[in-house]
Amino acid sequence: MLKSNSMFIKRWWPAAIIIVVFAFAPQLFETFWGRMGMYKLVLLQVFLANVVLAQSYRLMTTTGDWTLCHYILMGMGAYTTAILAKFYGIPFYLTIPVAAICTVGVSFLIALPLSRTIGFAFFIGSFALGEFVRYIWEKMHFPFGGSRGLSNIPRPELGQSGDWYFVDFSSRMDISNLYYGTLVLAILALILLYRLDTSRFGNAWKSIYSDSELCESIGINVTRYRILIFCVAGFFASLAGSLLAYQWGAIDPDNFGMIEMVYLIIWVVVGGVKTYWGPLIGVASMSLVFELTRPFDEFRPLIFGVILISSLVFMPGGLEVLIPRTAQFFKNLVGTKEVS
Amino acid sequence: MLLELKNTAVHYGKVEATRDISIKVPEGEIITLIGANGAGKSTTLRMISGLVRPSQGEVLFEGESITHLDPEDVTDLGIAHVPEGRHVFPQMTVLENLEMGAYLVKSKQEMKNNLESVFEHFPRLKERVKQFAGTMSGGEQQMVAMARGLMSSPRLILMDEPSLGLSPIMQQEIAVIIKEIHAQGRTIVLVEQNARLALSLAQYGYVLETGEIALEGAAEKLRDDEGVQRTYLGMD
Amino acid sequence: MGLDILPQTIGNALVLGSIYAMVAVGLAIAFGVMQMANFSHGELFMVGAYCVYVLYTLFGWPFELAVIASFPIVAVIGVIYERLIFRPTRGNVLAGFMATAGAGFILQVLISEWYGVGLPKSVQVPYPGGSDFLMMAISWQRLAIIPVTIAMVFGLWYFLTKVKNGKALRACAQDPEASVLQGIKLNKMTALAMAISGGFAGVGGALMAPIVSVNPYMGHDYAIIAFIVVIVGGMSSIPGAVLAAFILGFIHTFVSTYADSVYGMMIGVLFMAIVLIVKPTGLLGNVKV
Amino acid sequence: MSFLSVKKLSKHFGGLIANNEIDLEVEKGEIRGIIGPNGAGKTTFFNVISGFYQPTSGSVTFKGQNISGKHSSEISKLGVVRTFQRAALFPDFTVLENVVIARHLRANNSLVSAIFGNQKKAEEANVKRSAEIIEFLGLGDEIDSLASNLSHGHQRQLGVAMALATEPELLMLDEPVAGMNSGEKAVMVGMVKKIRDEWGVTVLLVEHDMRTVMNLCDRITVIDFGEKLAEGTPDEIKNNDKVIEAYLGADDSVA
Repeated sequence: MLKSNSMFIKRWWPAAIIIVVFAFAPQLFETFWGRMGMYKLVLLQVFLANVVLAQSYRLMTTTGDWTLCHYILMGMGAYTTAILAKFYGIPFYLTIPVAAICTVGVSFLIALPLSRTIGFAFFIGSFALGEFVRYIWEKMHFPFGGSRGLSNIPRPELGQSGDWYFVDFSSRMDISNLYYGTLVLAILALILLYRLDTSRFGNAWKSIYSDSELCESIGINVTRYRILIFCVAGFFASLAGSLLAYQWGAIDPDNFGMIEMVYLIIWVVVGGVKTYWGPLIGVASMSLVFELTRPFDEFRPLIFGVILISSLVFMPGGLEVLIPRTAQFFKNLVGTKEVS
Repeated sequence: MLLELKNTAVHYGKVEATRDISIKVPEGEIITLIGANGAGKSTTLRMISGLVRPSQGEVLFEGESITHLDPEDVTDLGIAHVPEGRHVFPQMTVLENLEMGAYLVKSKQEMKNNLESVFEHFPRLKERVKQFAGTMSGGEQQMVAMARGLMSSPRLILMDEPSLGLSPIMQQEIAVIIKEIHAQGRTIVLVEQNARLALSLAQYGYVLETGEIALEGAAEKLRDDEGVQRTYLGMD
Repeated sequence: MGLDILPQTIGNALVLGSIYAMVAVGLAIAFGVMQMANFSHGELFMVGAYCVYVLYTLFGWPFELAVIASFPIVAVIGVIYERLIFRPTRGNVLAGFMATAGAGFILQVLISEWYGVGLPKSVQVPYPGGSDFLMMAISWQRLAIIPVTIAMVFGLWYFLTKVKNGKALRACAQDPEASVLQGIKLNKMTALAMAISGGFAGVGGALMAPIVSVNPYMGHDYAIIAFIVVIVGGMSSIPGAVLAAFILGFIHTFVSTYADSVYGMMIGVLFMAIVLIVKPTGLLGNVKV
Repeated sequence: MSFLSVKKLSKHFGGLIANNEIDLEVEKGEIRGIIGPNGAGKTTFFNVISGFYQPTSGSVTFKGQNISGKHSSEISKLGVVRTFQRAALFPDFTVLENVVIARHLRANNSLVSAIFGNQKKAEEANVKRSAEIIEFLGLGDEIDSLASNLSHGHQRQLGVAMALATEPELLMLDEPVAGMNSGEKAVMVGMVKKIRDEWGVTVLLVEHDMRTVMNLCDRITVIDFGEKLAEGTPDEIKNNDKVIEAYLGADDSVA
């Protein structure tokens, strides 16, 4: 079971290249688009947060429990971070963990009634409980700001632009250091999610999906494990929420509504959930489609509705099924012998 | 020949459930398939009624292939299937269960006649017409399932383990009813675990083991075959 | 405290309970027959409301005719759902459920393209004025919902217990394989179930068109309500859905009269959470269709 | 107080009386068989003891502790583990991974250490013990193959290996030889005897294959039509006329 270093590199070189590209994105964007590069960088930041969100949702689905309140858990993270930063001036390195812990609490409360249901009752039950939280945000002016939500959330101070590293964006808004903060947090989250997925707990969650009766008989308390994964997924969703709160600078209940939840489902369904890479492909491809359909955006929901239906009916495995084929294609291309 | 299976085989995914099953069912006879649990008896019945598609071979009804017909159309040809484990409609009354059995019967009058003839076979059901089938005992549910199968006055009845879970007395009652149904000229394919009961009713039998026909022959011959006696009749 | 408006609140609660029953019964029968879980059931409700807006307000049909017409129109959409979404994904409740979310998007975009998003459509009230029967100052328009719902639910009960295909529908809900062995065509039954499901949601929307603001996104709240009612009532039980609809109708009406409508929705969800903890299969959980 | 004692256990499903006040006493280290015709209520009785069904009435006590009505994952923590008549396994995992997952109860690392700590070290003991169990049960050469690719016989053996992986004191086998040919049956019988003799695990099995039960069990309980009909050693049962009449069908058959 031990992996030698060369094996490690063989398996992980694609991930390493992607990280390097992301690390130099601010410079690349600046050279290509100059001032406009800043706007593109925000898009990349939102993309990174969405990747963490999609990956945490994929972890949730390994037990077969597709919740419809994942976006609400992300919203909890966003709201808690915004409140702590705006009203109490707490620095980012505290607001993010505290928000995550609060979200775990809320996830636990939501998971309690849901963990005893299965299938359709679980889906729509999670949707109703999610809406319950959204009603709280709409009703309570303090601290959630009611239906107008919270605005001008102070940016995290990550030192002046250009202090840390050689890029001097010399821009009023220190976009690039927020970008690097996001990148580091996203990579950390993805590594933790990967280790979780391949850990003993990851296997337990997957075995609950394939045969929950067998799990009960070998001593895995299925209800408790479903609650546990709900909280763990909530923890990571909250991270994504905190990142977006800082990036958008303002949030309101409609940012975390049903429409966004369905888009998250589209990313994960189109990408596929069987492997760890599925959601990444889903978010990447769908974000691309989202950008391409910008000119006729009133038809966007229709386009994505058609994409969702056709991918569920015609390609249930999602795009990830293409990985082995494309990997094989590259292998034949490069002619390297098959890695054991 | 009313029904014939020619070298049929059924696969569930990679697992081969049955292999090279060839069976002949002449009109007006009771043919039985006996064998241990998981020998492929139920799979074969489910193949005949179209619930499962064979990967090889042909199923012929009066010489014509019904191999790829949907179950609804197989029933329309006059083949009734009384499934293993009875599968009555639990939250419907006995009468409603019987009405479902006659779903394909068009004329009201024919439905009435079928109902009368079924009540002759199952007098006990006549008094319990309004009761929900789910609240009845195992034996009574078996009667409802058989009665439901008869409601479409079929030419061929596939019975899957009618004696399952019944007390010895109830098994005798069911056996008597099967004889009466046969006496009316209906052809029966009887799948049974209780080899003694099955061989006492049938004219011809097939012994299935792990998906293959191990032995076939007239019922008397099988009864006296010491191999059958040892494994299925428990006499050693 | 406002005891004088008690009869009025009870009246309003009966009206609300009727609408909730109409929408929830549609969802329960679809799920009960072959686990067809429709996430965009709210959109079918919305299309029903637009039927009245188009036929009654634009084309000038009589209101009653527009409401009656909404049943077949939305029923056809239900059958399209069954053919394009539920049949290809049969056996996978999740895939069908997610796909209907996509279908909901499509309906919203089509309606907003054809009839514009702008201001909500105003549908002038066909039965103006109200009644003061038993001190209940409720408009005739709202009161009319109760008899229509009773008639439709009774009609469904009659169909399911007296008509051959209605009984066949119940048979499919209880044991699909045994039903097929009796010659019942499963695909016909699933189409029938979705037609009834669409029809009920459509008529619900049609009745509410003159009362609430008609817009492409009005289905959202009614979807949540239908989901809560179906869970509380017991996933595939129609009597459960009707019972839970009136319970929720009373909770919402009383809480929003004496406090605020959003709190009403919140308490409804809390009630559902409690039922899930105590009896995950719902009040009449084991009853099938 | 015997190792496992079941008193007046009943289980009703609507109108069906699956089990009617059945008593059962199993001593430590015994191989006890439960036989009866198909549909006699054996599997229901089995499911109630292992916690999958709640009993309608009556009690189940294991080593003096009342476990009736407890959740099946609780019961397996107390050392009573069951297998399934269907080939229950995790198809997408290898044989070794299946057994490692089954040792879940014995794994000690918490969630946090699973993420941050070195997983390989934490799993070491489990993986080694799992490999031992697989070797012990003769599945050694299949250790790295995917569970879904195993033959029917091997899949059932994997089911037993997974139950054994939780280090139980009472192993409950649900029709261990169902659907097996004579070769596979002999292997399974040998395996069960080896488990009892070398690991001292008490075995309670449900089966309706007469031959297997007769030469494997120390004592046999016969259940028919939901009630206990007889109990004793294989020889007593073989000549008990009530058993022969009920189980093998009445002699005065209908012919």
